[in-house]
Amino acid sequence: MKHSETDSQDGLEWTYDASQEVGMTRREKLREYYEEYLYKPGLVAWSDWRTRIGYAIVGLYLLFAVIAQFNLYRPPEASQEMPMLQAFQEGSAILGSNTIGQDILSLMIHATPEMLIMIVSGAVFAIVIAVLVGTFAGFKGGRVDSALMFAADVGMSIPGLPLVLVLTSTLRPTNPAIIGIIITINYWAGLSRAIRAQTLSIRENSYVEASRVMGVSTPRIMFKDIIPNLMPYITVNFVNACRAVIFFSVGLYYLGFLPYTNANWGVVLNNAYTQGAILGGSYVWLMAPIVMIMLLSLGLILIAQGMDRVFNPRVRTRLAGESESVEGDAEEGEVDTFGGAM
Amino acid sequence: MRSEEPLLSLENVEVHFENQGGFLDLFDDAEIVRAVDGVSLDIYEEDVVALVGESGCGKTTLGKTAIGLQEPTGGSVKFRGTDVWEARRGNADIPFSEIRNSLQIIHQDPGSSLNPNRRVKSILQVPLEQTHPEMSTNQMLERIYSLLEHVGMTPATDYAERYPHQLSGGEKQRVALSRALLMNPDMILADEAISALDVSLRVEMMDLMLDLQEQFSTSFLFISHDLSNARYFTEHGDGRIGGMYLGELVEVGPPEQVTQNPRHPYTEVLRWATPNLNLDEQSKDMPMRKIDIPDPVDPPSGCRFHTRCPEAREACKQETPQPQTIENVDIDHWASCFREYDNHEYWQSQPLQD
Amino acid sequence: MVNYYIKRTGQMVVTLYAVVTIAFGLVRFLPGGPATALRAQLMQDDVPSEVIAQRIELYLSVNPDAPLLDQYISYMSNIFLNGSLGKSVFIQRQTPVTEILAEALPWTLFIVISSIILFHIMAVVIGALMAYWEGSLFDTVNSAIAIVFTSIPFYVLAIVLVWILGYEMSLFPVGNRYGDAIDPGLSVTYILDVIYHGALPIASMVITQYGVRALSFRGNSIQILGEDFVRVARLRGLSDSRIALWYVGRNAILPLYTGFLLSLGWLLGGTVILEEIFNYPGIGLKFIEALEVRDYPVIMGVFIMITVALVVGIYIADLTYGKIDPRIETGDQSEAF
Amino acid sequence: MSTDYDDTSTDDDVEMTVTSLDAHDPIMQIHDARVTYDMDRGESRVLDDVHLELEREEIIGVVGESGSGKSMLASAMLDSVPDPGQLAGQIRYNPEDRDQIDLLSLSKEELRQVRWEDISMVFQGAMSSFNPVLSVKAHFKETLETHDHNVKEGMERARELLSDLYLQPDRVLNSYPHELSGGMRQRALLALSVVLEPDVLVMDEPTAALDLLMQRSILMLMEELQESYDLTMLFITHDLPLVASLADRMAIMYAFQLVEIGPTRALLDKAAHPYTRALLNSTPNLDAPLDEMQSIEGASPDPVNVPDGCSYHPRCPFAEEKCIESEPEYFLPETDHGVACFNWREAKERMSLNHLQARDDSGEQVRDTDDERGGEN
Repeated sequence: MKHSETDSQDGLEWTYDASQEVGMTRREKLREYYEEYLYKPGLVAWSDWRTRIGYAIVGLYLLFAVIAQFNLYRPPEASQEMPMLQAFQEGSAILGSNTIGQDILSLMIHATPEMLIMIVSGAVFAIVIAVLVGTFAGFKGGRVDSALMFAADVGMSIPGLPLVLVLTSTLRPTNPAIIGIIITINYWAGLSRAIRAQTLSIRENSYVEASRVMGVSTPRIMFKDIIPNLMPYITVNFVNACRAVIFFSVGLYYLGFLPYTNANWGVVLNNAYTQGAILGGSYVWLMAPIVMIMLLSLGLILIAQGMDRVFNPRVRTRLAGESESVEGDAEEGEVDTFGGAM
Repeated sequence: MRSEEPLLSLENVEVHFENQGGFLDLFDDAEIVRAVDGVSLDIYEEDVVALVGESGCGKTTLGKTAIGLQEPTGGSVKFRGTDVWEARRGNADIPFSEIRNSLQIIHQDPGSSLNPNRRVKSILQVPLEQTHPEMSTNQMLERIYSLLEHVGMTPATDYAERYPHQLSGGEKQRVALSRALLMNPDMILADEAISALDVSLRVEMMDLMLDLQEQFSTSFLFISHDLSNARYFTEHGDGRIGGMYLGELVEVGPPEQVTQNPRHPYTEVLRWATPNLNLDEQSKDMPMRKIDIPDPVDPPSGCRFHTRCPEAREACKQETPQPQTIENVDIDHWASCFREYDNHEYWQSQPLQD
Repeated sequence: MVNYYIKRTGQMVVTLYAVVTIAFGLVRFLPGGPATALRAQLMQDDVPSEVIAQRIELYLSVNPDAPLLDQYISYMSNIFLNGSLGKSVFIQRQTPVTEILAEALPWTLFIVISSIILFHIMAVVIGALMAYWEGSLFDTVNSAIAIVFTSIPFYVLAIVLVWILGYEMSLFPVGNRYGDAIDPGLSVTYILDVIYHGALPIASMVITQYGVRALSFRGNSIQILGEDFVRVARLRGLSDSRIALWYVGRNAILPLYTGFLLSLGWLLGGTVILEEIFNYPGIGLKFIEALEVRDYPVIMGVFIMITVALVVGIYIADLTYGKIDPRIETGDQSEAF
Repeated sequence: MSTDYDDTSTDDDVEMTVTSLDAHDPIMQIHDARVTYDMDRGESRVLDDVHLELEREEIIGVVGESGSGKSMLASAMLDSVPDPGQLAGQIRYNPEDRDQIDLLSLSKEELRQVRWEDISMVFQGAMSSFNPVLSVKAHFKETLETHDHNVKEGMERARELLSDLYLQPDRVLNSYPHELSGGMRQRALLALSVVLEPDVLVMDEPTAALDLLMQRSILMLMEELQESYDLTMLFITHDLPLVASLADRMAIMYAFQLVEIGPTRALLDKAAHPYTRALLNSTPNLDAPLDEMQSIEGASPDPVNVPDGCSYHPRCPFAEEKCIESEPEYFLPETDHGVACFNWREAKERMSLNHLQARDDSGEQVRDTDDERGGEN
């Protein structure tokens, strides 16, 4: 026996002889955090071709955002080019220009930052509310649960698009973050129901009861025992919420129910559609915003598909070269990537 | 018979579940499940008590009530003389957190007893953070490594870094036991803690629990459906076995008495159900008239076992037997059966037939 | 079980009530919202100020000068007791909103319900085949196609369809419910023409919506194929078709079922954009028209109508779910702390 | 591979010698059954050359720890090894009124007819063995229909079976699986598995999820069922004492092989393999002295990496060079009792069995002499 023990006032005193193994400096701790929360998840994410492509696509959009933000590419202005230039003809405007002579490529790039802000704020808003409501209702149970789920039922019963249309056309928001939040104003409702159901099944696990018996506080149980086990589900739905924001916002800009902004894919789409891209044969003008929307959406789907693996400790340990699982190779629980997608 | 004050005292505990109304449940009939009815039991310091019964007999509910996880609908649960639920509401001298820390649990299913997303080390830090918030991480790790070695998981530094899926079922249960012990509890509820393990691993786990019981001076409330495991555990821990049927304790006594000389017909049934390697001892005929346990929503009148009891007579339907100390035995052993009364009308009434 | 129906019906009524209350809140409190906007509009039209409140009440069922509680009561009672949604201010002056909607709704329902039925059939058939040939080329290709289609917003596909099939190739009409030359009636030509006009909107919904559900049906099926009861069924010698239908299909379709009725509400909302693109005169187009001129009674009417459809859809889904899944939850009410 | 230690074993006719000789009429013969899986880490052998013959109308219990390959044996007997496992060897079925059937050479349709009608099976999870959206009755009906049985007569038999199993036939038939308790469901499954009146019933941990009282009740009912339907039963479990009361013969499985087989009484009282003896001593018994209970040290091997020679040697107290070098064949302590161990005599001499002491000493629990009764033939 390497250890010895003596009784002290609290009944226990443990020493572990190999104490040099126990000692941990701040530097080592930082290193451990890096390994645990950055290196290994990254390793897992990168190991899957779907996520690799997904990240590459999303990275491209981030690059666009940076370019637009630092004006590394000229912003769109009227008459900067000849009107109605066809694509791939002029070196200065590769994707051609529109009826008022704006560079299409510039329109695409400069629409990106606002779009990304909108997407992230909308999705974060939807997910945070849904997770808080869903886990709290599921964990607390009883009347709190019934009340929250009644609210969710009402929220779910309000049709998203018409509500958003009413709100945007009266409030006329211009801040992209606020637009994002309005778009997901009732997105949380359906999602919180699904998260509650997941929480209920996680709550059945006896480690949650063990934490309660140890007197661990409710928020701590929620953040340590419940939410980490929901993470695959949450990330998948985060990505789905992102996609919902893209769909809705472009649609709203297309319909013209959001205050006109110079550079937005939806606005470009509308202009192209109504101002004769179809008749004038300038397909790139019409296709450019469509490709921008689809590619981002596709990238997000691909990330979502690989995301559940990042949070699966089995995959993590296997790729990090730690010892194999003991109880055979139980199937890795696949999350339904498309649950709750539109 | 012990003289000291009990550690935990259950008095006439009653747990009735109700399909309680939710926010909009105005129309539901309340259906009451009588999980535990009128159970009294004292558990002492460094005591070992085993509750034995079939599924649905309320033994888990009783266990959870004993450690303050389930509020009794009647009767009281007292920890060192303080009512647990009064303390919880803040009406007692002892702060509830002290009681909370003193009563811990080990669950049945190794698969769900540990959070799959945390390493062993971080799982075992939780109890230390609860009881010793002032302790440094290194001190905690020291204790964790030392305890892991003690439960036979060497090298401890290796095991501490593992995730639950990298442990076998037996190892998971050891971590669960360590987690409970790090709270330095006075009593641990072992709720079928060994039932999910392979038969050949059960003795090992019980030995470990008993070994650590001495070192940590804790009591065990051991719940099992297996009389031979209960006997092994309580005999070694110098404790008692309680037979439980449909929410009621029907017989309590020392292990040798209960297993070798069962007084209640239900304990006899449990004995019959326990496999015996001595084939000549194994009786073939079922000492029971029905196989399925009645619905606890509507338990039988009188003695609740009368619907299945081979010894049941008319009187058993009418009246509920009270605990009766077994005569001619100088140890604490009682059973709730009319056959323990010498002059009861039971002896005159008609045997029940199906 | 009867109790469950009563309870669920009660829940539906309460939900409806709550949703209409929210609609009232939107009408009354939204800054620059219906009541304010209408007042400004009427003042601009030089309507005498004493008449304005009356007019507003006529259109919106709310008298802005009355105490809030009275406004609320009159609004709610108009909807629930009189079945009235107010009157149109601009797009069809003075016409009751219910009348406008009643005329437009069947066309929208035609598009929506045909789409729902079609894309669910496609999802189940393709999903089942993908699961059956799991890992095959068919599976891979169809998964990829489904993912790509899913990442297209339905209205984007609609635009592309209108552009290519409508304008470029002139294969399909790009507006209206049926051709000008055709008399409405129960004739074959009329029905065919209606389908012809609805084909593109329906196609853009079906193509963008089936993929998600096909992939999820595939996932469910594969999971169920691994269940013990399927293995036991094989050992019992049941035929492949019986196992596919009653064991795999029947269980895999359960998660899709609730989505089936829920998508009704979602698609009804989606028609707002769809009908605008195809210039298809349903309630969505009315909604856009009304929104453009701020005809609030019509806006709120469509809003409430779609909401009701959604609430009823969820209600039917809940009630009938027990019929197809015998394990219907009786509700977990255990209280944690 | 016989050695000088052994005088009774034979190399050539192993399968014949380990069955009861007086009435040798096997209904099923399993020879050299082997199941392999190709895995990234190498070939995984989850059933390793198993010989087993089932006598007509006997109950045989197969005992093994989790992961010892015992479920694979059950699957192999119906030629239903889960994909992508490869089953090799011979599985033969000898019906009373027909010619011998070689299961592994049957067409899909022939196999479909043999399964459930001749050789039936009960799985561990009764909940997951029923389709949750079908009533219990529908399960019975479809089984009868698909095997072209008269449904009316079949349902009559089902009712009878259910009431024999202490169930209310109408209530159970009209229920959905989730409406029944675990014990009821398991009994309904038992009835479903014999409704076509098969000859052989293979049961894989049929009672594992139930409490002991229900397990014993079901075992008792199985015994009655066996008698009234002339069934041959193979009962697989990790719980040795449980099956001991039911089985005529028992086989012990370790690391994907059968290491000992014999009549139940011989196996309990004269266990010859060190593993069997350790297993017996690790099980709490109601009457055994408590101090002698001992767990088995170490863990059972991984299927990809089974030790050379005798697979038990890393855990065996009697292991010697030859146990590592060569794999022991069956030795025969008695004509119907076979053991795959070089040192079975030594094991019997040096490892005493707890449960026997209780019987002999009746109360006095201290006894350290060896158990002579086990050593004699």
